[in-house]
Amino acid sequence: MTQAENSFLSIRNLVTAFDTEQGSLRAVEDISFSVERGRTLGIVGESGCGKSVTALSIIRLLPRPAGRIEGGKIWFQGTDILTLPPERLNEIRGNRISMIFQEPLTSLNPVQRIGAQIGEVMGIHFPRMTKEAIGNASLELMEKVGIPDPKRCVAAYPHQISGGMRQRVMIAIALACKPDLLIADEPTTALDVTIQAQILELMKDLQKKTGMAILFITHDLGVIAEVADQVIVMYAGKIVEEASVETLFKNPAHPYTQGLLSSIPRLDSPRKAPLTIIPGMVPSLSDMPAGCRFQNRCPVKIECCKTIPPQMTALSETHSAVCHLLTGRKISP
Amino acid sequence: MKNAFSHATYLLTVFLLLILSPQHTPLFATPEIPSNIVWLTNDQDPLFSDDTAQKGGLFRSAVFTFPLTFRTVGPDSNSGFRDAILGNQLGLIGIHPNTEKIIPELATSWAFDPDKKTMYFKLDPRAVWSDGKPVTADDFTFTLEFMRSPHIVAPWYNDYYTQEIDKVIIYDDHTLAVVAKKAQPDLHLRVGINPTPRHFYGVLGPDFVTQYNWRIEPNTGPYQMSDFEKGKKVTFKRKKDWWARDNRYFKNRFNVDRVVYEVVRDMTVMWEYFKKGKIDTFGITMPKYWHTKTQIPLFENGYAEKIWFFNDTQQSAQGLWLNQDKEIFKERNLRYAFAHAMNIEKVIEQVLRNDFYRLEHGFVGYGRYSNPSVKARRFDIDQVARDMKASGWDRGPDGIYVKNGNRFSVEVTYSIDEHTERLVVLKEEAKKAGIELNLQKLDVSAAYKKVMEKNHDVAWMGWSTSLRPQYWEHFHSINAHKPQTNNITNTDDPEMDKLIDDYRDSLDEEKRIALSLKIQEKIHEIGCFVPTFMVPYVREASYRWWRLPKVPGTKMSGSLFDPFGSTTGGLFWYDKARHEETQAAMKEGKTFPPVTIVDRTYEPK
Amino acid sequence: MNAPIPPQNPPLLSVIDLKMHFPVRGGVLKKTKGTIYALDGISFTVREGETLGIVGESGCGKTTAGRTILRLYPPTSGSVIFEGKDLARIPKKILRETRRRMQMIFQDPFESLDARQTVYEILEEPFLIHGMGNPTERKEKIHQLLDTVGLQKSAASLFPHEFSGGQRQRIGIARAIALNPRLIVCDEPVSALDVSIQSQILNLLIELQRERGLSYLFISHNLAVVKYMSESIIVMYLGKIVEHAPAELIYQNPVHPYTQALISAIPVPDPTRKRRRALLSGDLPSPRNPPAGCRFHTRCPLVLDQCRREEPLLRCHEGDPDRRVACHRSTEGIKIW
Amino acid sequence: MKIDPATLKKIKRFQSIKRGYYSLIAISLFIVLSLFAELFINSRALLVRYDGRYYFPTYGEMIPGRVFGFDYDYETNYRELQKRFREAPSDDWALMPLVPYNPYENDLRQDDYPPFPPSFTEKHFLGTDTIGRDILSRLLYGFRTAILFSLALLFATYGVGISLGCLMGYLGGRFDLVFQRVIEIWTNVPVLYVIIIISSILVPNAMILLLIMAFFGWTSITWIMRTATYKEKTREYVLALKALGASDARIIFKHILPNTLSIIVTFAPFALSSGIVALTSLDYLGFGLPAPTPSWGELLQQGWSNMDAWWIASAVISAMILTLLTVTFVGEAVREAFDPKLFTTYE
Repeated sequence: MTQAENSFLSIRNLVTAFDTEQGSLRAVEDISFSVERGRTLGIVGESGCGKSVTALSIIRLLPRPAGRIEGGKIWFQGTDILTLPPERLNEIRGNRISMIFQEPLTSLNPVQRIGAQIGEVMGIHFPRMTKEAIGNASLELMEKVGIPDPKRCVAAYPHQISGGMRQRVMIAIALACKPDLLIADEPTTALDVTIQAQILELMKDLQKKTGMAILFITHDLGVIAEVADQVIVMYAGKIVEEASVETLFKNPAHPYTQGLLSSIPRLDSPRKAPLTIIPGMVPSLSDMPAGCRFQNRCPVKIECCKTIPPQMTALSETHSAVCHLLTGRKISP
Repeated sequence: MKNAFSHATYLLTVFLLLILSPQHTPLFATPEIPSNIVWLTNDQDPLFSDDTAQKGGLFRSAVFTFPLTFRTVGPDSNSGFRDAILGNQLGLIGIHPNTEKIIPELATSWAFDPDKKTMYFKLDPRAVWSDGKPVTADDFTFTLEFMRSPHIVAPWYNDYYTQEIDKVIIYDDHTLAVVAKKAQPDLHLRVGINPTPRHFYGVLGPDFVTQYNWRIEPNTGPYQMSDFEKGKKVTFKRKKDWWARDNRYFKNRFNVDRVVYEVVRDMTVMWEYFKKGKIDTFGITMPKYWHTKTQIPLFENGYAEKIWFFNDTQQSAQGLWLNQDKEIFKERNLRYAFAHAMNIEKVIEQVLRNDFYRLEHGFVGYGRYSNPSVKARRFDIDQVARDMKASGWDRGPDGIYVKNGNRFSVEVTYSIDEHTERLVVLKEEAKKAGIELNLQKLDVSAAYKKVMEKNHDVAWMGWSTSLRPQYWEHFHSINAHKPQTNNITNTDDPEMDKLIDDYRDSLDEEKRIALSLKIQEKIHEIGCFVPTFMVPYVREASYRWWRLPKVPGTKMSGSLFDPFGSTTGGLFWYDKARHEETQAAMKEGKTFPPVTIVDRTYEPK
Repeated sequence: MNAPIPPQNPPLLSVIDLKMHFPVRGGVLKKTKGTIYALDGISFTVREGETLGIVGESGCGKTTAGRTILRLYPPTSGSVIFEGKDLARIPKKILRETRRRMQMIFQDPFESLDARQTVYEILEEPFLIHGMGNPTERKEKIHQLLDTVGLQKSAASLFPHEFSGGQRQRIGIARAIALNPRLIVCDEPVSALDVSIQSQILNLLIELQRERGLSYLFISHNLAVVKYMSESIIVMYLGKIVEHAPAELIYQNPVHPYTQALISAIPVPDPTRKRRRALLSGDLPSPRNPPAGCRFHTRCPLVLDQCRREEPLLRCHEGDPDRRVACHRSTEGIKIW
Repeated sequence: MKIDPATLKKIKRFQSIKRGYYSLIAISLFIVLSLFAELFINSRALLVRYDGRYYFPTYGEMIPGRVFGFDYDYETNYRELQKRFREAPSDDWALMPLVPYNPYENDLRQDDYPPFPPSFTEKHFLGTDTIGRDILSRLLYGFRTAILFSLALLFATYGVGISLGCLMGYLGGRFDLVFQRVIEIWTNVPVLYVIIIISSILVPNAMILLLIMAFFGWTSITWIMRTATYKEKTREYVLALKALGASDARIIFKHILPNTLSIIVTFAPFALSSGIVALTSLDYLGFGLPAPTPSWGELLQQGWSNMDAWWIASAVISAMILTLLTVTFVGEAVREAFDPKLFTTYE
């Protein structure tokens, strides 16, 4: 067995494409990373960079027939998810891997009571549980995710509770089967900051208790800084940098990461002082330049960026980036 | 009854004068029968049934809708089905269908009072109701009470039995007199009323209409309704020991044991039923059926037969009625021109397959009362041109006559879908003659309303008939220029008024006949009515085991397979042997020579 | 403390006790079944050439505030004094004319553009509405505008969906400045944009303000962005102003417990700064049924009995006319983290 | 004015749906053909040369028979004229349309009774109906009636529906409320019955029928437009326009209407076919246009009651199927093009 096969979750050379009116476009191209047990991997990137597609690919939940995985391997605890027959897939989904989404309202069935929705998941994965046991377990779960007065919440419909509560319910559902891996796709983006803070705390807390791994996808660098142990930065369907969270924020290596970090106003940045900007915009998938995908916005572009795609360069044990400027160079930690 | 439907030719039924109906009076102290009267009876007239007729068999027929009630008066009672019920209700006297003389029904003899208002009757002592109770003079008194009661919710009957019949006088249980309100020439047509069973109705109350919806009234005729399945079918059963079965004019009639009416809601489906043998006869008067639809193996193999029977009865006054209150028809020339522009002959020849006859005037078939010398105006473009020219009209750019910007364009109001094809041919032909017809098809009641309010230009319609020509309501000026009268041509002519008044006032038959002929000439001269078609016959299809007398019908027969009806009904019979023979043949594929009977006994010359 | 009083620009817009209550209707006859107290008496002033920021979480009434000020909603009561006229009361005709000088930038740069119009048509629309200029003048104006917001002339013939979010927001800005307004209400102008684009737009807004002396009412839920953009900041909670202060002070020395919690909840892109978190419990109550007394009392860690009964007034804090706080305990100097 | 690319894309997408695209071409062709039906199917000659003069009888006033040497004053029978010219050779000639019968005339014969089966020698290519009128002629003219009627109905109902729906959605409030209730009541009226009742009392000419049907037909599109407008008016661009000081009229007509157009377009073909069906049903039941207006419903009625004259029913049924199918194909394609539903499943 290779190391990849051995690890908890390991994605190797994943390529996912979508059929659109402009033809088949690769939303995710040749990405590889792995997640360790009990750790949080953050994937950060702007809209359309492929972070959600990556998440969906992991549990093979791509919309058919437009989306399909064109290549690569996804090893999860020794099995390649991509080769699993559908019935085996369902054992893994929701059971060992759970997922929560950005908009909890649309992810919940609007005409089913909260209690029933939590119970249903348990019913599916633990068919031997009695109704009563499921009911009790649901209440317990809801308490665990910090829903005050869970007894009332059980009988409520999704639209009757607040956004924060809904996200807690989603988390409760995701945790119902004690998953080994939780994929959280922008779980707090739709929430207010005070609620976001609560949810982030909750997730960290739950991870501590259950020891699950979390794949945390967000565009918000601030959130990443709070939750992640390891971070992947994606740009235009590719990974541009991977590092531990401290390293990334302290020593960003890729010009894109650097740009991102310096362009957001912080609470302590001086008023109306011109912000550093990343000029231009993300190229569209149908119109990807040859060579480095960031070249049109890069302030330090060199000649070879135009034609040669840069390779992943390891800068340290935990830090690597994809940039011609870094080739052959190691940044000391 | 089915015949009434198959004659799509009959138009608006405006009044229901057809049948004998009247009634009677309260009684004071026992009155005396006058001594100066002569009792009459009739056992001399020819028979019209067949003495080889056998009893037995089941006759299956169809109706379009299930009746909404079994009552024969009151709301919803005026369905075609009423005829079946009333067909089994005898009156005091009947009319011989061929000689038109009085014949006995419930009364064995009768007498006229010189006052021409009163008629005396002696009841047949054997006469009983279907529930076994004897028919007595009191049942006729009750008819008057019944028909005058507000509880039956039948204004027309209320009115008729009040305005026409004065009273019924009872002399004893089986002797009575019926008195009309005024003296009349044809008194027997008014006073030969039906009995109504007092023991069945008792005292009428306001709940009459609902209480008697589905109750079966006792009757005196040959059949009684035996059971029914609402919305589906009704069965009539022959009375085994009917009291009148051996009467001279009822003998060898009313032969089948049972008559079943099944509800079939569509003509086309009904025809399929007939072809499958689910019903026994089918009225095929309509050319489409007689000529085309019957060209099928069923007839070619002789399993079913066709019969064309000419009758000689009062013809409905069908045609185009011109409203003389409309500017364009105020001028006689234009009315004449209009008549000459109607190519009725072409319609008869090329659309109606020469099956219809040209109606010469509005009162054909009334025997001596009809004027054979009045002939309808024929299609004649040149004559139209002459008439129009005489009035100063010329053809416009589209070929239609114009004068001072007015086009000769009139609206023809009609209401029966099947007539459209006749009218479109008339329209095209009239266009050649320079007159534009705009066809306006309205729902029956809307058309009736429009015509009754005299808002029409031209009404395409016919009137139902009565035993004697009725002129007053159609042509007397007293009924002109106002709504809700039958003078739909708004004829307003002093000479005509005089003739009509004389006709009505006269009690002398010869004088009346002379006046009648005169009036018919006058109508022709006014030219406000363009007579169209008449259908002096019926045509029927039947399976070959249904037999008819040698002369299959009577002068007055409207249908050959009417199972009831005391005047003309029940002449046919079931031939069991032939039925079995035919069934066997059908099974084996054996055929018989096809049979088409044309009986011209009463054909008009 | 005798901090030097900075020279102040004259006020451009004054909002006085503005209220906006939306009726909640239901049933066949749409009877009023309740009221949403979206804005419940807010007062503030925007000075010429300055930016006033409004922050708060969803449902706090900040968007309603922006729209009511422009009278896109008819206010329930209160005044909006702009150029000396009370917008809440002037007739529609004058209002239409006045609107030339107060414009709006929206959150969703796609939604706020008519997708069927080309950029040229979109930018021409303001001039057409007010019947300004002839075609040639308009064309020139439009090209100038495009240039001002950093778009190519060729962009004029394209349609909104042919642009990226940031460029669309530039079009929205171009439209907003077309009529040379004095005030622009920016309603979450960057929150729908990608992080790498946000800064471009913020820079553009600042540049425009500098060049044209614009005033902004800058509405956002992102305190960092608001703080970056604004001279002074209003923090709103459930239709009320809870704190109003110069931007620096609000960050350095927030007084109201809600402001404090808000600031502490903002995730900072610095993993090394593990702060103490002041976690607020519970959710925002519904504006249909605001709590009695202090509206924040249901979530406030410092709640007293008085807070449940009595609504705190928005008062000057420590005598500073630029600092206003609505809290019974504001003078105690308590920090919740 | 440039077509915005979204619309352009829709049009392109429509063109790429071949079935619908060709159906549109076909139906347009039919319509154009029927508008000039007089040139193909008519009893009047296209061109007559008589005594050195040329006549064009197709359009214009009738030419009485006397002009061509007949002895009558009514319209010339050009078929006879042509026959006469042929039999007695001269320089005169008459050019008849493909089908030399108009939809009204009865081609009746001695001793033979209609309906006549299809005959090429008689030029009754689809036979005649029960009173000897040419079926092809009645079909084409009937199609013209039906399609023009449906189009008129479409414009009428859309006119009312769009303006009212727009106003309801835009103004909201009491106006909306009142009309909502009105529509709810209106939609519960059994329209067909009402039309049958009304048209049995009134003279059902095309205009009245149109008015009645429009009177009851406006509700659905109003409802749709109301919803669309409602949705549209809450969008931010409307707010932006208001902030710019745009008037309500400008917002409705210049912005909201064009943006809801795609919805209207999607429903139009189906409305068209339902108009045709409604008119045909009414004619079939005898409550439609007055005789002798050529109509499919009337032909269908004839076909039903004369099943043995197979050519009547088969002609009109094929024509109906063809038309409705084409219109439906167009409708389907338009819907597909304007509102593509990409079918998505999850594994």
